[in-house]
Amino acid sequence: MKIVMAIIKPFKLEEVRDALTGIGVHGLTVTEVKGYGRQKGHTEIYRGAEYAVSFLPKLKIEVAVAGPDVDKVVAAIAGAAKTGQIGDGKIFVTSIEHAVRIRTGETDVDAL
Amino acid sequence: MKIVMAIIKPFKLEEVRDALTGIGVHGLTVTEVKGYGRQKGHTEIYRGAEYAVSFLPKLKIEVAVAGPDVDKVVAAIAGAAKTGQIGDGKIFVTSIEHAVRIRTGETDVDAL
Amino acid sequence: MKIVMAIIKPFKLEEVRDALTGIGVHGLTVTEVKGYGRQKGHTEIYRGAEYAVSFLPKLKIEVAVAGPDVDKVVAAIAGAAKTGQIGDGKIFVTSIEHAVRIRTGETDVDAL
Amino acid sequence: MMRSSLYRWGLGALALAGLAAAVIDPALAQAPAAAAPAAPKPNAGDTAFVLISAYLVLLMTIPGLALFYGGLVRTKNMLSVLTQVFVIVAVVSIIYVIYGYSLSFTSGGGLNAFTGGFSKAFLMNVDPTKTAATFSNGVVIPEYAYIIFQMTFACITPALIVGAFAERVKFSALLLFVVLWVTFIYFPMAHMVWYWAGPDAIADAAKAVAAAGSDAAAKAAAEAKLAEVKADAGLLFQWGALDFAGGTVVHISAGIAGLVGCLVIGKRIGYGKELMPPHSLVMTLIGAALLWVGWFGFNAGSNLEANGTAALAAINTFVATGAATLAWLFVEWAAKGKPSLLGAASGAVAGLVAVTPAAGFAGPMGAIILGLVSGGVCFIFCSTVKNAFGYDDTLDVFGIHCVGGIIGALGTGIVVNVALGGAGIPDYETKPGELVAGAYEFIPALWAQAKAVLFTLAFSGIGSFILFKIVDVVVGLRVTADREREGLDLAEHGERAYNL
Amino acid sequence: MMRSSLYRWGLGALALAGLAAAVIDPALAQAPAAAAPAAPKPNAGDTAFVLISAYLVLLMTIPGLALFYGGLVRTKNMLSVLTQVFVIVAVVSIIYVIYGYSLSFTSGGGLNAFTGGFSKAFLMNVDPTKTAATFSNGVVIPEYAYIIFQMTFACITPALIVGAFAERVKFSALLLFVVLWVTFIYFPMAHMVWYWAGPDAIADAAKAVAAAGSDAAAKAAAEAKLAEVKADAGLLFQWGALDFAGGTVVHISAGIAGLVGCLVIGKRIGYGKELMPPHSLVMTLIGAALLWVGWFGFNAGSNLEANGTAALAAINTFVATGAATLAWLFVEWAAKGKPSLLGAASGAVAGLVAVTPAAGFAGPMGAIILGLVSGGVCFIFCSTVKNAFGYDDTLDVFGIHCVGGIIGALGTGIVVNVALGGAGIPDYETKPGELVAGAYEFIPALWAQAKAVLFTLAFSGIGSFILFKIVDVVVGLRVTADREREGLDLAEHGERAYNL
Amino acid sequence: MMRSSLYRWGLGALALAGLAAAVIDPALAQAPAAAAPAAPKPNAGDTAFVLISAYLVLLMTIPGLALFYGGLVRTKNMLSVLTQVFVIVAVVSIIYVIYGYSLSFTSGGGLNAFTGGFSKAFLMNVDPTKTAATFSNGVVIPEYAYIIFQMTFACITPALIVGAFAERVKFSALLLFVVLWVTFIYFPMAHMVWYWAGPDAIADAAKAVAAAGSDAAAKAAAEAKLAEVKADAGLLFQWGALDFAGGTVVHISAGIAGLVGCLVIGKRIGYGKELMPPHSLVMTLIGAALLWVGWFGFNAGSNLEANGTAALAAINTFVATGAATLAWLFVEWAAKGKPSLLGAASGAVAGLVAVTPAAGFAGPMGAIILGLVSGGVCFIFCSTVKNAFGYDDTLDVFGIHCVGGIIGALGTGIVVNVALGGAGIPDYETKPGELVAGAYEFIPALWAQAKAVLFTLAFSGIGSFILFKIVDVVVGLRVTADREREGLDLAEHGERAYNL
Ligand SMILES: Nc1ncnc2c1ncn2[C@@H]1O[C@H](COP(=O)(O)OP(=O)(O)O)[C@@H](O)[C@H]1O
Ligand SMILES: Nc1ncnc2c1ncn2[C@@H]1O[C@H](COP(=O)(O)OP(=O)(O)O)[C@@H](O)[C@H]1O
Ligand SMILES: Nc1ncnc2c1ncn2[C@@H]1O[C@H](COP(=O)(O)OP(=O)(O)O)[C@@H](O)[C@H]1O
Repeated sequence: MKIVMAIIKPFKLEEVRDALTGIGVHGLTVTEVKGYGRQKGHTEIYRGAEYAVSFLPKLKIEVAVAGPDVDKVVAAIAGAAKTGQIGDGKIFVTSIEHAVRIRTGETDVDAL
Repeated sequence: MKIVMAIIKPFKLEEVRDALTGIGVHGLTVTEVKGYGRQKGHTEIYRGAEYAVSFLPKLKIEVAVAGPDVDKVVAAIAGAAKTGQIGDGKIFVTSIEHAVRIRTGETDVDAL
Repeated sequence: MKIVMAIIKPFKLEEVRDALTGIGVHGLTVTEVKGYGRQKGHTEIYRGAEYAVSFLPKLKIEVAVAGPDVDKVVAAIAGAAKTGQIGDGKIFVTSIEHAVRIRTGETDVDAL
Repeated sequence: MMRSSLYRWGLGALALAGLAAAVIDPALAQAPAAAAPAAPKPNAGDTAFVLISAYLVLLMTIPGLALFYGGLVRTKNMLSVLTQVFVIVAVVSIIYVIYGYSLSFTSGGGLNAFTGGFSKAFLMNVDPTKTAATFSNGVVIPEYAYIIFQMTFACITPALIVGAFAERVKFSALLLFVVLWVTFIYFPMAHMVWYWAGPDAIADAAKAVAAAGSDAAAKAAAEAKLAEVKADAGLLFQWGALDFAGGTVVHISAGIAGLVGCLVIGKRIGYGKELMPPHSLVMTLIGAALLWVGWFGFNAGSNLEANGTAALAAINTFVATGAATLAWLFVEWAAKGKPSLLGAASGAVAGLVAVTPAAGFAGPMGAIILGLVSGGVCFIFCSTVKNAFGYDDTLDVFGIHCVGGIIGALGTGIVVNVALGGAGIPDYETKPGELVAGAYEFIPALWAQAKAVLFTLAFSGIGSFILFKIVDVVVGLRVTADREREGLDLAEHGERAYNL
Repeated sequence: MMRSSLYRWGLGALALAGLAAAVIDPALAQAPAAAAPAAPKPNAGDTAFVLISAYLVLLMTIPGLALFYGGLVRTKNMLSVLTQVFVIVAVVSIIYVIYGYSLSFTSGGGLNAFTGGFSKAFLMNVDPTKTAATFSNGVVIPEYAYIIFQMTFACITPALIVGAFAERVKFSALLLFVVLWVTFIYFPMAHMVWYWAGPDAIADAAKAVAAAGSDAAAKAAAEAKLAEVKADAGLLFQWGALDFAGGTVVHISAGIAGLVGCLVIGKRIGYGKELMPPHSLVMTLIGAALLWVGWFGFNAGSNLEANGTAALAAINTFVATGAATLAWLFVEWAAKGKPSLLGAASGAVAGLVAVTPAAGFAGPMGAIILGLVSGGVCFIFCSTVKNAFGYDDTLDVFGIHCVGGIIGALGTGIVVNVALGGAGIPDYETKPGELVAGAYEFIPALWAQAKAVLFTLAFSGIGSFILFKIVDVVVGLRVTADREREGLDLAEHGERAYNL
Repeated sequence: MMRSSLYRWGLGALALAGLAAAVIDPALAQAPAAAAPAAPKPNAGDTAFVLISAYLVLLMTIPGLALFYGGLVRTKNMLSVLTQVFVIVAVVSIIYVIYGYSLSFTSGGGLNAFTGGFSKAFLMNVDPTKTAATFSNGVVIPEYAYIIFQMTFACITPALIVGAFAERVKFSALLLFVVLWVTFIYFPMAHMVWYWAGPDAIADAAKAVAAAGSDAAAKAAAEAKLAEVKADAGLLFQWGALDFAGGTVVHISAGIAGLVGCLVIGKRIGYGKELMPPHSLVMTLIGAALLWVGWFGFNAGSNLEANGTAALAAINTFVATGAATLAWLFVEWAAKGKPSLLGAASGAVAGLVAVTPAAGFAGPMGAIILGLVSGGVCFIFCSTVKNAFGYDDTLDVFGIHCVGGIIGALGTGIVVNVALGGAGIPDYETKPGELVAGAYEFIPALWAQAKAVLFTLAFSGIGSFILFKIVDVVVGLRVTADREREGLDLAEHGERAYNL
C-alpha cells in the first residue's frame, strides 16, 4: 500500500476529487497548507509597512491506495491539477506498512 | 521507528490522547483536516444556491513510536476513536528512518 | 529521495526558511498543527470554567530532498529552530518512492 | 371612523387569519385610556428621545445581545443563537401590535390587576394624534412612540432566555415557547408592574379632592374617585413596587425562566467533560459594548421624557456598569489570578441589569454601590454556585439576569432614599400637578420590592415550567444527540457560520 | 456677504481645481427657496431628530451595508466590498456639497421638472440660520440638517449597487461609475421625486385664492399663482407619485442599475460550478441588524419632524421588517426544509425595502401586509427566478432592492388609503395651514405609483447601461481572470482580510 | 439639603474608602457655577441631543476604537487591546463622578487658570434640576446631561493612548498610568481649555457696563466685573484658543503621550524583522465606521444645542472625513501602487481628528481643506517619517492623533474666518445676549492656536513622561519577553480571542 500525497492549487480540489472518483478512489483527506517554491508571492502593505509574502495557500491531498493502483492515481491527480503555470504543485509517493479502518477493524487493503 | 497517522472524528481527540497517555505515549501532533469517504456529507443552502458539501471535518493525529510499540499504539487509537458509525476514520503506519529532538539533538528512539 | 518533516515553534519559520534557502533548498510546505508533548500548556478560564489546554500551536514543515542532501537539511532545520527550551520540536525523516512536478510532469529528483 | 376601523380590523384579520377573532369583544373598545381629551401636545424633543431610545433597545438586541451570546457558544452553534435572537424580534414585534400592547397597556376590566384587555388589539383606536402619558404632569408623547418603545422591551426579554439552553434547543420548539411565554408571562407582568392611570389623572382627582373643600359628600365622592384612579393600576404597581426600567418584568422574569428551561431540557452532551471555550470573545465584546450603549435607550428612555431625570438615569447606567465591570474584574483577578475580558464584559452586563430598576431612582453614588455589589455577587454565582449545583445554564442567564435583577430590585428600595442621594419615591397627590418626592420608610419600601421579587420568581418560574412542559409534549424541546454533535447550525439551519 | 461668498467659492474652487467652474452660473444664484423670509424657527427636537436620523443612515451604510454584503462574498474579496462601500461614502459626500445638493434641491429653471440648478453649488447661500421646509405648515429645520440627512441617502444608494457585480469589478472603474451615476441618475431622480415648494408656499397661495373672494381678476391671478407654486416641483412629484423615503429614488433605481451592471460585466469565473458559500454569515447578520436599526433613521427621519407620524413610520418600519423576516423564513422552511439565518436576514432587508416608500403613509397592519408579500416574493426571485434566468447578481441587488422596491411602491398606492388604516394622501390646499388627508381613488393612486415605477426602471436602467458602457471603454469594468482568481483583496488593494 | 448631601458624601466615601477624603475642603463648596439662579429651563430637544451624543461617544470608544485598534494587532494580542479599552472606560467613568468632573468644571480658586476644585466631588450639589450653560444666551441643559457628555470624553482620551504601546504593555501598569494621567493631565487640560463663566454671565456683565451709562464709577465697577467674569476661565481659554471638540485636550494630548509612551517602553520584540500584519482588517473597518458615526456625537454634540451650528458641525465632520479618506487613498495609490482599505480607514480617522477643533467654526469648504491636508500629511507621517525615525508606535497614535490634531488646531485659526466661509470667532460682549462673530485677525488667531498647541505638547509630553517613569518604577511597564512572545491574551488575561 502507498500513500499518495499531492500539493495542489486550492481551486483544483473539485477537479482532482472528480478525477479520483472517476478511477474508483472514494476516500481522501485534505489539509490546508502554505507552500513556498518557485512561484512568486505578493506584497502586502499596511500603513507603510511592506511585507513580502512568499507562502501561498495550497491544499495537500493524501490518498491511501493499494500498490498496483498507484500509477493510475498519480496520473489522475497530475492530470486534473495541472494548469501549466508555475506553482501547480508536486506529488510524492510513500509506502505504508499497515492500515486499519477504525469502525470495523478491517486491515490493510480492506481498510482503504 | 514508525509514524502512526490516524484520521479520527474531532470530538474523539481527548479520548485518544488519554488512551495514548495510558500506554505511555506522551507526544503527538494534531492537524485539522477535511475528509472525503463513505460518510455522506450535508447540504447547505444559501438563498436558493444549494451546495452538497462532501468534505467533513476530521483530525489527523501523528505519533512517532519505536518499532515494537506500534501495535499497542494502533490498538489504543482504534479502541478510543471507535463509535461504530460510518466515518470513524483510518489508521496508517509508515516507517521513519531517522528522528531528532531539536532542543537537545538527541536522535532516533531517544528523540521521541 | 526523502521527506524531512519537522515540528517547530511558529515564530521560527522565517529563520528555518532562511537556513534552508542558504543551503539551496527552495521549496517546502508548511502546515499549522497543534502539538502535545513535554512542554506544558496553559490554563484558560471562562466565567469560572477552567480549561487546561495542553495542545500548543506548532508548525509542521515538510521538505522533499534528494537522498544525499538529507543530513544537511536536517542539520539546517535543527540549527535554525533551536531555542534550547522545551517544546522546540522534532524532525522525522521518511523515504519517498516517487515524486512528480505537476506542471511539467518531471519526475523524481528533477521534480523537487 | 367606525367604517375605517372596521376595514382596518378586517385587514389585520385577513393578514393573520383566524387569530384572536374570537377574543376581541368590540364592546370592550373604549377611548384610549392613555390620552386625556383636550390634552397637552407632545414635545418634539421628548418624541425624538423616546423614538431613538427605542432604536437603541433594538440595537442592544440585534446585533448586541445576539453577538454577546453568540460569541460564547461553539462555532458550530453560532448561527443558531443569532437566528434565535433575530427571529424572536420578528415574531414578537408582530404579536405586539396584534395583541401584546393591548394586553399590556389597556384596562383589563375585572382582571385589571393582572392583565389588560383587547381594546387596542391590532392597534385599533391608535393614530398619529393619540398620546400617552409620561411621568410628569402635562407632558405626553405620541402613543405610537410609546408603543414602539415598549415593543422593543417585549422583543428583548424572551431573547434573554435563549442563553440558558443554547446549543441544544430545537428551533421550532423555541419559537412556540416564545409565543406562549410573551402571551402568558411577559404581557401580564408588564401590565402588573407598569400599567397605571398616569400623573394627570391622579393630579386631576387629587385637585378635585382639594376643591371639594368642606362639603363632606363632595369630598367623599372626590376621594372615592381618587381611590378609583389609583386602583386603576397593575397589581405590583399598587403594591408600590418600584421598577424603573424592568428589573422584575424583564430580568428576573427572563432569568428564572432560563433556569427552569435549562433544568427541564437537561445538560449539553459533554458538559463538564469536553472543552467548550467561547468561540469568539471578540463577538462577545462587541455585544457587551452594544448592550452598554443600547441600555441607555432602555434605562434613560424609560423616563419617557428628555429631562434632568433622564440624564440622571443615563449617568447611573454608566457608572453602575463601570463599577460592576471593575468589581468582577478585580474579584476574578484576586480569585483566579487573571483579569479577563469575559469577566469585564460579564461584570458590565451584571451592572446594567442591577441598575435597571433603579436607574431614575438612585443617585450616582447609589448606582455605583449597586454596580459593585452585583459585579461581585454575580461573579460568585456564575463560578462557584453554578459549579456547585451543576446545572448547565449555558450562558448564565440565571447567574447574571436573575441574580443581578434581584440585587437591583431590592437595592432600588434602598438607594431611592433621598437621604442617600436618591431621587425619592414619586408622589403625585400631595402637590397635584407637581412631582415631589414622597416620604420614605425603609421597611415598607424594601418589603414592596421583596414582594415584587418573590411574586415574579413564582409567577414566571412556575408559568415557564408549565409552558416548557407543554412545548416538550407538542414538538419536543431538544434536538437529537446526533444533531447536537453536528451542531445546530448545520442540523437546524443548513448553514455554516464561517467559511474562511 | 457677496465678498464672503466669493471667497468661499474661491476656496472651494481651489480645493477642487477646475471642477464645475464652468457650469456654475452665478446669475442663477437666488435666495434659498426652502426658507421663507420672516419664517418659523427650527425646534431643537426636530433638529436633533433629523441629525441623529442622518447618523443612523450612515450607520446602516458603514458598517451596516458593508458587512451585510461583505459577509456574503468569499474571504478573498471581503476587503474589496468593504473598501468599495466605504470609499463611495467618502466620494459622494464631497460631491454632494459641491453640486449634488444643489442639483437635487434647487430650482432647475427651464429643466425644473427633471433637475435642479447650481444656485447652491459649494453650499453657497447656506448658513446656520437658513432653514428647510418639512411636511407640516410652519415647521422648519436648519437647512444644514436637511442637507446632511439627504447627503446620507445619496451616499448609500450607489453603495447598494456594488452588490450586483461584487467579486469581479475593478476598483477604479467602480469609482468612476459612481461619480457618473450619482450625477446623471441619482440627483435628477431625487429632484424629480422630492423637490417641491413646501407646505407653507402652498398654504400661502391657497389662502390668497380664498382671500381673493369674489374679485374675478384677483382670483384668477391667485389661482395662477397657486398653480405655479404647485408646478414648482419635480416630474414624479407632479404626477402625484408617493415615495416617503425612497422606494423609487433609492431602491428601484439602484436595483435596476445592479441588474444592468451584472449583465454588462458578466458572470464570475466558476459561477454555478465552484462552491461560493458566504464566508461569514456572522458579518452578514451584524450588517442586517444595523440595517434594521439604521433604517429607522432612513424612514422615520424622512418625516423631518419628531411627531406622531414619525412614530408611525418607525412602527411600520419595525413590523414590516418583522413580517418579511417571518415570511421568507417560513416559505424557505416549507420549500427547502430548513429555516436559515440568511433567509431571515434577507427577508428583513426585503421588508425594509418594501416599507420604505410607504413608511409614513401606511398603517401598521398595511405595513405588515407589505412585509409579508415582499418577504415571500423576494425569496422566489432570489431562488427560483434568478436560477431560471441564470444572471449572476452576486448579492441579489435586483431580487431584493428592485423587486422589493416595486412591491413597496405599488403597495403604497393601496395601503395609503385611510379606509385601510393608512394615513391618507396629504392635501395642503383644502384647509390651508392644516395638513389633512385628501380624497383617495384607487385607480389614479395606483396608476401614479405604476408610472413612477416604470419611469424609474427606464430612466435608471437605460441611463446606467450607457454609463457602464462608457466606463468599460474608458478604464475597463472587470479585472483580469488571474486577479479575479487571486481575489480582489490582494489584487486590487494589496491586503488580506484575516491573518488569524 | 445639607444633611442629604452629607449622607451622600458619606455613601460615596464608604464606597471608595479613604480616597480623596483629605483633599475635599467643604469650605470650597459653592453654588454651582454653571447654573444661573432663576434661570432658563432646558429644552427637551437639546437635552435629548446631548444625551444621545454622549451615547455616540461611548459607541465610538466601545466597540469603535477597541475594534479599530484590535483589528490591527496580531491575533494573540487581540483581547488585550479590547480589555484595555473596555476597562479604561469603566475606570474613568467612576473617577469622573468622584472628582474628575469637579476638577474639570468648577472654579479652582487660586489655581483656576490651571485646574478646578473639589466643590462638586462625588457630584455633590448636582441634582436633576441643576443646569449647565451652552454657547447661546438663555439656553441651558440639565447639568447631568453635561456631565455624562463630558464623561465620555474623559473615557475615550486615555483609551487613544494604548495604541502606541499595544502588544507589550502590562495590564496593571496601564491601569495605574490611566488613573494618574486623567488626574494630572486630562482634567487640568479640560479645565484650561473649556472652563469659562458661560454666555449669560458675560452678557449680564456686558449689559451692566452698557447700563452704567455715563456714571464713571459705576462704569469702572461694571467693567471690572466684566473683566472678572471673563477672567473666570481656564488658561488656554483666556488666550483665546479655539477648540470646538477637543483637538488639543483630546487628540494632541493623547497623541504626544502615546509617542512618549512608546519611546519609554521600547520596541516590540521582532519589530521590523517579523511579519506583523493586522489580524483582522474587518474589525478595523467596523471600528473606523463606528468612529465616524460616533464622532458626530463628539463634534456636533459639543455644540450642546441642537441648532443650525450643530448641523454645520455635523456636515463638517462628514465632509472632512470624506476628504481625508480620499486624500490618503489617492496619495497611497500614487505612492505605493494600490489603494488600501486600511489607508481609507486611516484617512477617515485623520480627517475626524483634524476637523474636531474646527467642527463648529469652519464652513464645509474649509472642512474639506482640513480633511485633504490631514489625510495627506498623516499618511506621510505614518509611512515615511515613522520609518525614518524607527520608533515603534504600534498603531500610529502619534502619526494620526497628534499630527492630525495639530493640523486641525492650527487650521481652525484659519478656516474660522468668516471671509473663508467660517462661522467666525464668537463674541458675547458686543451685542450682549446675542451671539455674533467677532473681528478676525489672521496673526493673533493663528498665534493663539499655536500657543495652545505648544503648551499642550509640552504639558502632556513632559507630564506623561514623568508618569510613565513612576509607573515603570512602581509596577513595571512591560511584560517579560516570554509573555510577549506567548501573546498578552493568554499571558495577561488567560483567554484566547478565537476558537474557531
Ligand atoms: N522540496 C519541496 N518539498 C516540499 N514541498 C515542496 C517542495 N518544493 C515545492 N513544494 C511545494 O510545491 C508547491 C509548488 O512549488 P513551486 O516551486 O512554486 O512550483 P512548481 O510546482 O510549478 O514547481 C510549493 O508551494 C510547495 O508547497
Ligand atoms: N483512501 C483514503 N486515503 C486517505 N484518507 C482516507 C481514505 N479513505 C478514507 N479516508 C479518510 O477517512 C475518513 C473516514 O472514511 P469513511 O469512508 O467516511 O468512513 P470509514 O472510516 O467508516 O470507512 C475520511 O473522511 C477520510 O478523511
Ligand atoms: N511522539 C511524537 N510524535 C509526534 N509528534 C511529537 C511526538 N512527541 C512530540 N511531538 C511534537 O513535538 C512537539 C514538542 O515536543 P515536546 O515534548 O513538547 O518538547 P521537546 O521538543 O523539547 O521534546 C510537540 O508539541 C509535538 O507536536
